[in-house]
Amino acid sequence: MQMKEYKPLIVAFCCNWCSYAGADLAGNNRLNYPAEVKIIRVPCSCRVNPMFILRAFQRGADGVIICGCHPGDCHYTSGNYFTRRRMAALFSMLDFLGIEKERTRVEWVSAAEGAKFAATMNDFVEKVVSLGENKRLEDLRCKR
Amino acid sequence: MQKITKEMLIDKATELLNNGTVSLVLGWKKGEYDYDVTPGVFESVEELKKDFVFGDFSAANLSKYLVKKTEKLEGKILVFLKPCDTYSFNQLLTEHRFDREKVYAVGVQCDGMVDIEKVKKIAGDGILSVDCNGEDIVVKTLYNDDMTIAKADVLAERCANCKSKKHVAYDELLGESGEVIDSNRFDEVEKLEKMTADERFAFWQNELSKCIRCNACRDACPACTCEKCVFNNPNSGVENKSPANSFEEKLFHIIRAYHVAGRCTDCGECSRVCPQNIPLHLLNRKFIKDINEFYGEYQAGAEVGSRAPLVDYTLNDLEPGEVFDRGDENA
Amino acid sequence: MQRIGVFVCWCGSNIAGTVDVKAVAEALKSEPGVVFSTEYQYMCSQAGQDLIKDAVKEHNLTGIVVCSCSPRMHEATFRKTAAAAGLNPYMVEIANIREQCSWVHKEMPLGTEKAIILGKAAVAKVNLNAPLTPGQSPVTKRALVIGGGIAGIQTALDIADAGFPVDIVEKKPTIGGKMAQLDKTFPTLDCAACILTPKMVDAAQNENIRIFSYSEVEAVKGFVGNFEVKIKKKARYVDETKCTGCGACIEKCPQKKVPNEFNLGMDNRRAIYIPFAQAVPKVATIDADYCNMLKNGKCGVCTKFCAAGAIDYKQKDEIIEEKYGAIVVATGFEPISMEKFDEFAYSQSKDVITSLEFERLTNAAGPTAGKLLRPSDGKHPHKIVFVQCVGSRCASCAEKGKEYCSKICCMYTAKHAMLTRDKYPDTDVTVFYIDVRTPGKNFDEFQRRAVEEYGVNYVKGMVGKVTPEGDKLIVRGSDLIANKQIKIDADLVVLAAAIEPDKTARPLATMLTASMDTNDFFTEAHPKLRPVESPTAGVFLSGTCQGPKDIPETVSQAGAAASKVIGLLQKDMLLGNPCVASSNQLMCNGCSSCERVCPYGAISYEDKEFPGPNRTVKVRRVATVNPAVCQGCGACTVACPSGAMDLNGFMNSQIMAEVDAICK
Amino acid sequence: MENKYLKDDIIRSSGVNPKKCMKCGKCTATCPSFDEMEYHPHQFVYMVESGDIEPLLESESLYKCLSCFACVDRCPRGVEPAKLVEAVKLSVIRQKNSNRLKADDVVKYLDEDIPQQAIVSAFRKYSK
Amino acid sequence: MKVSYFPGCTLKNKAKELDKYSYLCAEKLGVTLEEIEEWQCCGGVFSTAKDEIASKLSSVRALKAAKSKEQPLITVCSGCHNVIKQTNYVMQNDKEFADKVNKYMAEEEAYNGEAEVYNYLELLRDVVGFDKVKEAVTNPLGGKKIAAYYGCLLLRPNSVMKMDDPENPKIMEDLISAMGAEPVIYANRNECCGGYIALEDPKAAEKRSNDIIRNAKAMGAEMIITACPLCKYNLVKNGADIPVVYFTELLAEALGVKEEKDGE
Repeated sequence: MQMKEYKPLIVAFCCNWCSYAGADLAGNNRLNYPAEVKIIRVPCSCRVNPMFILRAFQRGADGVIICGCHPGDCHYTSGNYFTRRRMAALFSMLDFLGIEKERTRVEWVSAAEGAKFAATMNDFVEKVVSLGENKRLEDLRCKR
Repeated sequence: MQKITKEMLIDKATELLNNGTVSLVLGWKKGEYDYDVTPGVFESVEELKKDFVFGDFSAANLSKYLVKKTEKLEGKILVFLKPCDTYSFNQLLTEHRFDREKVYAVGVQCDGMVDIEKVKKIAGDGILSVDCNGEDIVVKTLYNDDMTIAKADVLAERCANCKSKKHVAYDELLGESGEVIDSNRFDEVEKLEKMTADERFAFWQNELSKCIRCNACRDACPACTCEKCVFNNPNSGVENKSPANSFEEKLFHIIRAYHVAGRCTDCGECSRVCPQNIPLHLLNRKFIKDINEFYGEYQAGAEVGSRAPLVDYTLNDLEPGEVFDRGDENA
Repeated sequence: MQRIGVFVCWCGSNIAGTVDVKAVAEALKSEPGVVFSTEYQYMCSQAGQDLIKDAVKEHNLTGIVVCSCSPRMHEATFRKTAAAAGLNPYMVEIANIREQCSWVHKEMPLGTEKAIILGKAAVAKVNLNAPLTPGQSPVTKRALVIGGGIAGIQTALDIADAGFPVDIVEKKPTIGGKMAQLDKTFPTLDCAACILTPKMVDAAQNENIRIFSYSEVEAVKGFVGNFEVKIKKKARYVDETKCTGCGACIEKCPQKKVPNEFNLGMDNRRAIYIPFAQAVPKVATIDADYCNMLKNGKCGVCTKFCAAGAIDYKQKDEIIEEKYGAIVVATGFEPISMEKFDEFAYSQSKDVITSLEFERLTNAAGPTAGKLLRPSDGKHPHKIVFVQCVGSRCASCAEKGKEYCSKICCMYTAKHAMLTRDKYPDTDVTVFYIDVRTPGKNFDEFQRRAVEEYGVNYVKGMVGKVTPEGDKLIVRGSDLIANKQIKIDADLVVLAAAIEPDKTARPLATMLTASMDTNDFFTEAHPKLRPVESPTAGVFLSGTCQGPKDIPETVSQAGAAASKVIGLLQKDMLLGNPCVASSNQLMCNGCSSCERVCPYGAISYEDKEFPGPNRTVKVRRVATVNPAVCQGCGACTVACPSGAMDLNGFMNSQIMAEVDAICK
Repeated sequence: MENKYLKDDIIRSSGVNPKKCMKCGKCTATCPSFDEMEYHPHQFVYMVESGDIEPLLESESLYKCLSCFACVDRCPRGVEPAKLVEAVKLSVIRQKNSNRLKADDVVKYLDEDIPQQAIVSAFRKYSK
Repeated sequence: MKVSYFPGCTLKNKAKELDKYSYLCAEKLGVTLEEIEEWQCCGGVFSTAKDEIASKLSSVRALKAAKSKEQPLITVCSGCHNVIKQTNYVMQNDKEFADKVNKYMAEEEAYNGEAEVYNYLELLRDVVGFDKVKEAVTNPLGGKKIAAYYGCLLLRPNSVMKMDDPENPKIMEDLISAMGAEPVIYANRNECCGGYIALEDPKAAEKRSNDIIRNAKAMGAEMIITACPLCKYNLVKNGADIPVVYFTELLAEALGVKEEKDGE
């Protein structure tokens, strides 16, 4: 394999009502963040199944971030409260399995927070780059 | 405390069959050896007399079998439940998985089950018979003299760390029902939490690499009663088509633990049935411990109709990013 | 297999400046299912849309991917384009290569690479898209308003004026609510009865309005546009159609010792009664708890004196079943009990009263005919102390008080203080306040007038203890500005009790599957943008059931709720959002996990027969989603362990395909 | 003791969060020892929160609190001012030679009816 | 039934009648008070400071003694009751504090607030029952107008004491009714008498006490009853011109156990 500059692959799940709009606002304001971030639109952060996250890691993602409305502002009133519990439990479990904790994150980004969206992505990518390639989840069952 | 014998159970089952209360009996069936006891369904007194057993190896949690057995049942089925089994029983009722009216539940006092692997470690292979007389068990083997081992030394892990001797559901009791126990069941989880991430990874890589994906854990788990498992569901996107390098092959255990999180009663069947002796219960206990710490003490199955923590919320729950900060404190 | 067309937009140089659009179109050509791929300067222009329509026809496309600006911008546009070309509009997916690509990345190679990946994800998703049709349901053109206070009356009048029939259900014998008990209203000081009672009469006379007084909602079934409601009309033992409201029965009723709830127990009424002179309907009601005839069959005086023959001791509760398209909750408030605040000696002295009791004491139709007299000895009080925030802003003990600000107390206390000084200039009036909160039109001016023109003494501080002694009330309070503890020998103490939602609100919310906060106020669908709608479709909120508010605010919310109802009722059919959850019943376990996370109560369960082996049949409990109620958040899909619950438009397999495409 | 540490120490020892105070003054309104106090309960809360603790340390007010808990029970925000007073007072009498009441002094206060309870309570409140 | 009993220093000294009549009345009502062995003074007043440990140990020892006998711990003196009940509460609810205390008392078994603490009044209301008290009354008090004086220690902090509504209590009023007298309701019955400050600043205590006496008399009281020696001292010393007596003494009178035993 040819050595090249390490470019992480980041999957960002954004809820349609707040965070996806926040990402659009970052675009409107031309706020740069790394092209490695690829956004998948979901109606609500509570639509994000832990299986999607694991699948992304499985297929080579180096970091997965979930963005939703701030607690209390969910378009569907309670969706992000469930997200918060589900992801707290899942992240704690991944940590328990020894997966680097910097690879997963939940961030509340409102439709007005374009700057926060860009800053979050810059920060997240930076953290993931410092970890390097994601091998652990792939290797979890392959003892060498 | 009296000792509960298999005869007492057979007598009870006979009585209930004969007086027409039940038409089927769900119990434990003898195998080739004393220690390979399996769940069994008995339709007659003759069958009971022939194959029914109860003892230190009647470990199987029978509650799960009620889901299928009551589906087309006319009348009632008798089921014997140890204290930890009653939690699964309640959890299944919470999830409307069977009709309570179709079940006659007899709670059975439990003095802890023996782990045959532990016995083998002490007594060696070629075990012919294992007899219990209270505090000790007597092992006869092909190669050695009879051996007497303290039962406490060969108790299954889940019984050594028993969380409750209390029957939380039954129509009738055989023997005594005890109390919820302040056990040390989270010690092992805590030990892992205190390791570095690298050490934890090494631990789990070592354990999970042994998995042969036989699905025994799933098949025995009383929380895994899905009509169709997500891993068999072609629309789920995670169906197991070719085992090599497929998604589910690697992440099966995480997803499985996640799916039962908040619903798992910590009955320990997953680890008991694992042919590779992977400590799968630690994954479940990690979720239980986290839930207790994040959202307040919760014991699945302690009562019927309680709301599982992951389908609930409060306005001030902890943020997902905070779960790690806690971890650092432990480190 | 789909036949997918890919359309890459330049958006002038907005996209094409950073993304090599030709390369994107070229790269996506070889994706599975793609049979056509092109690019164009402005895809959203008429020419661009025509290009899409032509391509659909020419290449028999079954799906469309537009690589362009955000779907929040033009998804609707391209869906219409697809529909015009004969495609199902939900066969369109947008790859956002402007806001989330060309505008945030600077280098062409990076932008192009990412645009291709986003395009691939969209293609992967469209491959799994299925045509979706929004569900339709008819609308019953009748509204139900629960609660007949000013909020309910105003809502009903506005709906009725728009030509729709409305029913008001009121648990008391008359509509009018709390406002009917008030004397004057701030900040204009017009008399409450003068502005309320004409509205009550309007409601009674409006042919679109039916009033079920002395009635309660028993059960609610159904969903937006199609509610089925059971209303219990309690027996009032008087035939409403015959009673003329003449009052002869009341005059003759021998049972005179019934505490009069309209005057908060400060005087008595008879066992047969009309709550107040302007009651609507003006019909007598027999209080079964006190009527000698109903209790032991000995009396019957009212029958003798009723010329209309309206008395009917055998009357029974009656259940009315009716269908509604929309329901408005207007259940209002009650002041909290003062029992737990006995440092103010409310239960130890008759001369410690609540502000609502003060209203009755100053009301011309009240127990003292409008003269301000002490309840204990009927003397005129010369020193009055008002205490604000009793039980409001009280966070220490949930069973005592309320953590929120009750909002109306500052203003009505200023009103009480001002009116007292106006009518009885020889009276000293002191108001203890923590803060004076007067954010309303002419509100602060009003409060200042109380101080500056009427000489009300406002003290920044709180009362700590009221000690009844002799015929005085020794009030010990703090004056924080002077840093003093002060003692006042008062004749009357008036407590501004916190308000709380009516006790009937919580069971009603359960029936409606409408959500409530911990204080039992109904939650709005969005705190800023949808303040008069409940998250449950078809249920609307009017007045204090949603939070403390004064009369002007209540009336404006009532009107807003009415306009939402009118908007709903004027539709013949409701078009749903087709991106709703649905359960694959073959896989559903009936475990109820999904139901517990659904904020809309859209999921219910049914016992359904399924074929078993050997031609047997088994019955299982399975979930069904009501597409008219589901809003498509997807919380249920994740709660479902077996994956039986899925979300149209955002299916598990679709999102998984997007993940795969991105991570390839 | 450094002022900042003193504040932290008082907050820790009392378990009171003075930030919860909404400045209604009900504590002061209800305090039976108001007349004897130079600084009143609401001032204790405010002064501790703003770090202005020195004047409190030197004030007689510390010894005038009756521990009757009226302010604790009647505070609408659950601030518990009496616990703050107690903590500030302890921080004074725990200093060396700072006991307010010495055994020798007691005799002069005694009359023949005074119950033991008064003496032990006073010792507990005034001395280490 | 048998209960553990903590008399406290004052009851063995200046308030002997409070102690004596407690025994006599309990006996008449079928309850045996068993004085716990080697009790030490409760300290008189509870320090709310979390880092004040030593002063609470004597209360913990008393609580442990009751726990080991599996009996509820009964107090009569309001001061002892307040200190012991509050100590028990922190032992139950403040784990950090309880751990420190248990470490401090290392040689003994850990205590985590298992014992139950009742005031004598609660014993009468919740264990014996005021209806039983009423039945046992042989000398009804003939409608005498009696004002109950609670002071602060019995009722506050309410979150811990949980005896009655702290702003409008009725436990003593109910007892007064049970004894055949007429309770006088007056607002200052839960205000502080001045407490221990009487020692150093008698003037301050005088003002407090006067407020109470004046209020009680204004509402028609002919007598005041109390549970606290310090309250009684302050009220009497500051010019109460109506009798101030311990409630147990009055109860003994009503139950007819006062004269007989006094005669011995």
